[in-house]
Amino acid sequence: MQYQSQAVAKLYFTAAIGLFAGQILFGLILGLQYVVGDFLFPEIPFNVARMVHTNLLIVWILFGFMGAAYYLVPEEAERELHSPGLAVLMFWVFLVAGALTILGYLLVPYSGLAKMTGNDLLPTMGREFLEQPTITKIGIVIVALAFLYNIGMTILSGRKTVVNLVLLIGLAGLAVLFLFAFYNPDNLVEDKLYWWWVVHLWVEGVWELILGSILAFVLIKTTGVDREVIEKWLYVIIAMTLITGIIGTGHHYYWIGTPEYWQWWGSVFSALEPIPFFMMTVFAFNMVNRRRRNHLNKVAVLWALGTAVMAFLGAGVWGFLHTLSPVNYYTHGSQITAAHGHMAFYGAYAMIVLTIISYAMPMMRGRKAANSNRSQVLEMWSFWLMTVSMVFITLFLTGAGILQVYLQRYSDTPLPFMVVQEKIALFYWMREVAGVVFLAGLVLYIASFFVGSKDPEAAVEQAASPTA
Amino acid sequence: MTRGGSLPETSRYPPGDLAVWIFILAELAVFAIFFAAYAFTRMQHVALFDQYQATLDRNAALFNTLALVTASYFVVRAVTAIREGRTASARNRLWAAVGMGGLFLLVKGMEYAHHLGEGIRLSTNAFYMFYLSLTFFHFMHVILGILVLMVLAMRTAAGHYSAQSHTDIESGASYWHMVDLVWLILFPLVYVMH
Amino acid sequence: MNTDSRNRGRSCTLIYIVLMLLTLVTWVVGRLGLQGLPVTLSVLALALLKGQLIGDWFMGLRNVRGFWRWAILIWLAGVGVLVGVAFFFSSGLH
Amino acid sequence: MSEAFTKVMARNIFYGGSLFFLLLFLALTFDTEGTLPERDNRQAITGKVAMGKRLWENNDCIGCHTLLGEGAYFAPELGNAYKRLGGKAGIIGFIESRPKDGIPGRRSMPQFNFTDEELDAIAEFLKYSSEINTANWPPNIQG
Repeated sequence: MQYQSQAVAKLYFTAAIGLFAGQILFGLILGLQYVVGDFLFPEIPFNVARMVHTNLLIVWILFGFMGAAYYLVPEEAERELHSPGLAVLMFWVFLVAGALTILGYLLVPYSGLAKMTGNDLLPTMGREFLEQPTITKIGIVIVALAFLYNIGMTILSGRKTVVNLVLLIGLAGLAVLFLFAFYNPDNLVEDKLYWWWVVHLWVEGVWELILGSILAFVLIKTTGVDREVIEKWLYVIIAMTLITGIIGTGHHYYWIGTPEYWQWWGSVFSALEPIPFFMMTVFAFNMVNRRRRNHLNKVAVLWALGTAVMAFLGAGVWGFLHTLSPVNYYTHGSQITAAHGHMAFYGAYAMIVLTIISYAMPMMRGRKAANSNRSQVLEMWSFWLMTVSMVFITLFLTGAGILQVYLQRYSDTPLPFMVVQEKIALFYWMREVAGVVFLAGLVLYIASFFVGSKDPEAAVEQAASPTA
Repeated sequence: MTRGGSLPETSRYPPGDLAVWIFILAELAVFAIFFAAYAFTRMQHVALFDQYQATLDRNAALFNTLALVTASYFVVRAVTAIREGRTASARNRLWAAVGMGGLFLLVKGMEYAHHLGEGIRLSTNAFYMFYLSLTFFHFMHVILGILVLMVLAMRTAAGHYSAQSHTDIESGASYWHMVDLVWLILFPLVYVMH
Repeated sequence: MNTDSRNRGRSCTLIYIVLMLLTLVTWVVGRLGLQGLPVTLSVLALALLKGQLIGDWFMGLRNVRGFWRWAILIWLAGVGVLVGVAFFFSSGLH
Repeated sequence: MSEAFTKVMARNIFYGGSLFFLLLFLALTFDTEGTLPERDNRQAITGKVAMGKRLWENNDCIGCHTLLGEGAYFAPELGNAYKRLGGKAGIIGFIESRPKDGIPGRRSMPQFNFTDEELDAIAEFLKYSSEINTANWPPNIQG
């Protein structure tokens, strides 16, 4: 750690991991509710548990992004953070607001929460992923502005690297697009049209810029490859991302009342959306193969490569599977969508946050570069457990989705939704088992922060390093 | 014609910056998919496509094709000029290309005005959806290409390029030729073939 | 050096004239209202040929080796096959 | 390969390309807005429908159901519920009759204790939704 103010990232990362654990617990509850329908009913109905699951995901990823920014921006800009105090303050504001919101979901019926927070003044609640009370949304905007100010001032008055600029563009885009969360017309079609400006243009647009810049930073640090090379790859990748991803929004405009030409525009451009992810995979492996040094933090490199591969599989391949409009006609809003959502979010965004945590946390906890061997080995186990179980979750959901699509949508004698759900329950059970394995991986992951923390730092094997 | 040593050696990479070429490939991929989509959708609506294709102004399209090819020719000549270090000539030819591109926009714009005046939109029917999508997507490429050529012309005039250093011009030229190339397929496909 | 680039310039002028003439041919076909699969496929072939002239001479791929030498040609072939097949199979469907 | 392209050009393509496609997206959105009145059934949006949409939102219905295919995949699609359940009466009857403590072992919709006016508003909202032109989606009545 070269600058003291980078240490604020530790708060953010710790909170991110804690919320991640919460997200997984609620994921398991949801998975069980899929097969044991009355589980926790009526105390925690499915919609409440799902809100908690998805909102925790978004919040912990945002914590991760902010932590990543606070860690890497000073190092790239070669100066201390503009205001570490503001960063700490905003951390607590965000955490408390987030916690209150989650508690609100769990303790008050949703309609009561809507009434309590005055949703009728400016109705924004009750739309998927944007369930937060309007007041929370305003809080998010304030935190985002303060964060952007802090990061922006640091970047603009320091060394301007491509990593920093791309990160800043991504974060600014994130904040600006979130403003569409406040637009909620009575017209359902327009509501949906602009809802996607938040959701799609986040995850298939500006978030990929953030992902790219964090990945580039970690690769610069761990491989020692010339910054110039990595930066130009970064530009090419994010150019392809926006070139394909912006019009790619059209793949959400097939069946929601929007004109039918979107079936063409959306299919053509979203069919190309895997390209930037593929380039990212090639890029990550290429850079690691050309590495100039063997970084002691092996597990961070593993996370970085894992991110590239899983993002390509989850977002690229599983996205492509159902993005063409003739296919999507049958798969839209089925378990196929759920399968894609799980692997894409884990592969692209959960993993990039875990990558930067894995890289940065040892140094913030007093190591020179990396954790002890024992800790790293444990973290690698957690990597494989979580990643492989996520692959299985995705495969099981895909299986469920294919059957669902056939029985409910494609066959000559389509069956009702609930009948089909019972027929595919086996897949949901297997998904739940894979989810438990994922939780085990997460437990190991958290344990890796405590195991071997007294052991000496990992050293270069076989190389001519003096033994301590 | 002797193949003297002065002929340019073959090189591994096309003229200009490779990043532009990667971009060109991506763009060509999009156009290829759109062309194929047009052709295969037409299979299902042959009569409809033929009927509405007849409403297009083929003379305007001819004029536009000639304008774009001529612009491309000026661009080629501009690259030749800058390779020989003839800056003023390169600049003039780039402006000439911009002018031809401008003519294209003007004529195409008049065609659009005509269609819009008749109340034709993307959602009117399958043929107009493809006609407007394809040509407008290309139209925007022409605008971008013109902007690129204008910047290049101004920078040439300001003395940024020389016989030794002119990769930007080659990059911009390659992009412009791509725009031309796409139109050379688009013109017969949408205006003539039935 | 100078004579050479002048040669190149002359070649490109020739290519330019050919492109203009081929464009006129396409237009005349449309003008005369010629129909039928052979006509349609010939028009397509002319377009592909023009594309190849652009790639080779204007874009300068003639002097490139390896993948990029063939990039445009491959693209044209792909477009030609897809469009050609579609028009081939729709020729009887009036 | 990486030696043959420059960072400046990659950057220019990023900025230029992004701006280009953003403008194209805005142009398409503009056309979409112009076309929506023919498709989105806006003439049917009464005060009642708006009230129904608010109720739909304030009870987080999207947390279990899909509406035009978007939402959660725990409970049936509701974009065509008006047709599937046989009109407003079917919708109202279904919502009203949910047992307070659920159905043992099975998924169940909560009992929301809506007033008659609220039930009518929700049904009106779902009727309006079912008349949006969705390009023939869903493929059949089962949603």
